[in-house]
Amino acid sequence: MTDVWMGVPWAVILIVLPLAAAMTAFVWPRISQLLVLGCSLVIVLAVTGLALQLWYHGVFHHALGGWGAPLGIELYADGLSLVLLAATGLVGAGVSVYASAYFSVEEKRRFWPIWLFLLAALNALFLSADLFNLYVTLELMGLAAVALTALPGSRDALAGAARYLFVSLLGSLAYLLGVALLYHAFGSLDIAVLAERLRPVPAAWVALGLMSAGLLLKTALFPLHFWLPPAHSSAPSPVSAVLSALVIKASLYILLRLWIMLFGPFAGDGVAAFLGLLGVAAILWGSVQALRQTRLKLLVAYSTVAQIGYLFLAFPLATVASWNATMVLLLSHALAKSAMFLAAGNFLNFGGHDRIADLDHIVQRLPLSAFAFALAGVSLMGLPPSGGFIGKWLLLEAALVQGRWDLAAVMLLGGLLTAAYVFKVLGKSFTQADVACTYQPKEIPARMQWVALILACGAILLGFGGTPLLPLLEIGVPFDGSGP
Amino acid sequence: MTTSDYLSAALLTTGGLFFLAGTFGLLRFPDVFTRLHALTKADNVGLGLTVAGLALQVDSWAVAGKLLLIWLLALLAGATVSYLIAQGALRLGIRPWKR
Amino acid sequence: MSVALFYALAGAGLFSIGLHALLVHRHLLRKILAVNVMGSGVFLVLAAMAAPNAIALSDPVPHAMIITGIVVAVAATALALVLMLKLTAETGQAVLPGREEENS
Amino acid sequence: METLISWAIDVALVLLVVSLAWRALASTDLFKAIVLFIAFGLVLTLVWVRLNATDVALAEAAIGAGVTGALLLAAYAKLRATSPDAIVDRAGGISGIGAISLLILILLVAAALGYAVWTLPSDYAGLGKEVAANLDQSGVSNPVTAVLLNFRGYDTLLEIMVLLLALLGAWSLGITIPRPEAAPGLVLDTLSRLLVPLLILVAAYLLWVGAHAPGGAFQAGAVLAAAGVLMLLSGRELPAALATWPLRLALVLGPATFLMLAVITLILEGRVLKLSPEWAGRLILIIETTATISIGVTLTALFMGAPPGEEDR
Repeated sequence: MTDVWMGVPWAVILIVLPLAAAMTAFVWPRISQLLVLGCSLVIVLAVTGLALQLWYHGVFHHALGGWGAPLGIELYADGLSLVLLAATGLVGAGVSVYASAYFSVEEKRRFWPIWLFLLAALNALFLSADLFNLYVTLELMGLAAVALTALPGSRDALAGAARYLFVSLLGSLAYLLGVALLYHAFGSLDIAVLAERLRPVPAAWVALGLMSAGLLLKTALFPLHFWLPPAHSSAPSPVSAVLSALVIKASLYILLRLWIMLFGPFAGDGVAAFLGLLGVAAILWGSVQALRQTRLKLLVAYSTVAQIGYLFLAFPLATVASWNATMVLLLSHALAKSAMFLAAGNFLNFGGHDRIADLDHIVQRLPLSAFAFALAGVSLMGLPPSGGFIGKWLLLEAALVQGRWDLAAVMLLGGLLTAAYVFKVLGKSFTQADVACTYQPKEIPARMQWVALILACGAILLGFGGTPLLPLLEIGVPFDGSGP
Repeated sequence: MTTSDYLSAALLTTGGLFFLAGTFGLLRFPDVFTRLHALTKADNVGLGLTVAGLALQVDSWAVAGKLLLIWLLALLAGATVSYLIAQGALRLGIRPWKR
Repeated sequence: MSVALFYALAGAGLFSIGLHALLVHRHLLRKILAVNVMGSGVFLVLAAMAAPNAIALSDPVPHAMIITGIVVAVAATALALVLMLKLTAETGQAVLPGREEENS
Repeated sequence: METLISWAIDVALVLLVVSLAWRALASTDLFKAIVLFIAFGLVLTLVWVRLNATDVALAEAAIGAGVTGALLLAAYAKLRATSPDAIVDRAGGISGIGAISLLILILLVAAALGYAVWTLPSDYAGLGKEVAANLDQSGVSNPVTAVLLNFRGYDTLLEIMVLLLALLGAWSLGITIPRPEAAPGLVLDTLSRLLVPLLILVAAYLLWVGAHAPGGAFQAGAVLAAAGVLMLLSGRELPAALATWPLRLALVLGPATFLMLAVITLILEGRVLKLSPEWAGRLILIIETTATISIGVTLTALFMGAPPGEEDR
């Protein structure tokens, strides 16, 4: 039994299955919902299978076409890929269930195939270690994300999607130009091969600049975050959840891979300090902006801008512990933020608006969603015993060990600001609206409430299970710079 | 250079001159209809001469046949497109130029 | 200067021209054209250096990458055009609304 | 003398390409901008020929200039029908200090790019040698086809998915603008009767020749799309019976075949898309044939914009 389990090529299933399902859902819309739910379940299983394979056999390689690098493309998975695949599997499954109740039949017919393409693109991206292949997966993901953002067809959604599309294309092209320079300078597209050959010549520096700038733009790190709030707040709520939880993490993943395996060693402390500084700015700016918003979904979107900042604090710290902290934070943010957007989506659907001031006793009307929002908030603030707490604690520890009091202070301040905007929402959810509300409350299916709650609980549970997960993260020691 | 080379060169040069004349016509003629006339007349002949010049240089009938096909297709496309442009111009109310 | 380098520099130039147009213009169709010119610039850098001199074997991998890139570009262009048309149908204008209008 | 002529051609081409791009992007009249952009694509095709990239030249002519140009012109016509104001850019752009600082930034980027290209090290010669060494195992003798469908076939699989996804995205938005009416006329009708069979023949030829000479599925698919667009322009429509699932099946035929091959090779050979040398040629032909059909139908559908039967929704 174990042999069968270990012998199945789970990584390939993660890519092939959603692609096949996407096409089937397109040709045969009638069975698409069943297909999506089944597919999400198998993805979670496959990630578990892959985790076991990694645990027992170490890093995963699959030479596509049997050629191997540098001529062919290789699938590659280590602890870093695993965290992101796990996030995709969990959030993806949650959003699939949520979406099955959120959209109308007609909307679902359009939503499911693109949604499956997005899942396939994310999985393919996290399993790739080839620079050009990463570009193709990045485009597949970007176009799917844009199409989903535009789905409601409202003015705001279309404008947000259009801006998002151009940002995404600009980022990809800058990245691709960097790839072109690296290929011609060092003769390979495989990250591991490049890592051996890279020398600090001008082309490498310019490639570093182009690729980082493109990926930072797609990750929406301050000050390149301008496109995120309109796109993430105007998309349908399940899509907002995926954009904030997973899609921006994809470009961050490429950046981490490149930084740790390729550029880190020669780029040096100056660039790392600069990235850390941007992270600090993102935390402060994003939190203050979130606090100022009057619309719930915009508040949650700005909160994403702030939380991205935390993921960049590890660059100047640059220890294995701080990278591990980043990974825990990344996973807990994925769960908490998707839960928060889904809960916000429930409020929005219930009352027909997302004005924070008029939430009007929502806590009594949608107790499960309000509870989910609060739990997700706990994790974002970094209160124990959540996953956010473990991540921030590890990061704080790393900062204190290195005497970076400034970074530690920013982390604590960011936590306080997070608490302020989360309580701003929770506070209003207990009170009466200023104006008497005339809305017709809509029934919110139980599924939609429970999914938000389960994802939020996941973020909390990570606080209990997070520490035992750390060794899993170190499979293939992604963070010592030795490469695949 | 052999005789066929000289012949090729002559054909290509003449073809080039037709293209040049067509371009001048396109730039200098007064309205859309006369410009179309200059363009298609010169391009059809110019391309024909160029194709003939090139056909002398190839050593297989298949390639010469493909070159011929290119010319025929360009003729067909040129004729259709100028008809459509002229028709469009007429529909927009553009009258042919009179001295 | 070699021919390859000359064309590669032209590619860098096209990328920069496209980047400028993308950031400066507000009309969506002009932005779409700008992105396409940028892409062509990247492809030119890729192709020019694939045959650094006349005697060397031309490297087919960049050529394959460019063909892939051209197909991705046409896909993105098609989606962008539909998005532009839809936005125009909603707002009467083919430009991105300003920040202040959007949050209202 | 010969190098001088050769240089003169290269310099003229580059100046033409750059000035066309510049003028296309500077024009506020969008029709002019589109036409200049198509001309840019055509001259770029010549550049690819100069750089010995004939496969790319074919792809650029067919897709980069051809299909993209058709898409742009179709979008222009719909834009004019929707909002006559929108076809000339009166919105302007960034001006004042913003424009100047942007210009400085972009000049810096350009300078950095130029410097990087100028000082590009040449110790590694790319993958040309590896491709040549394994070419006889790949099942085809055109190295670009070998890279696209064998050595890096996975990229191509995903790329075909990108194209399908773009169509799904376009359809999910559902344009509500009716197609501009144009009387097809006898001439266009005759042309399409003559050309469509010929275009199908050319597509088949490009597909077949791609195994050992420049050509292949993408170029062939674009030519097929040209036939489709011509039929649409001359007023022919897809019969309603074919517009539902048969059309969707044609759209996924290529991607699905490719994906199925990935699964079958995984089961039989133990590696995704591992094509054993004695079968590789035939398998590549099967993938390319189905891909050509799907690419042709997809590009035609993108030209139409909305799913058939839903244009006037």
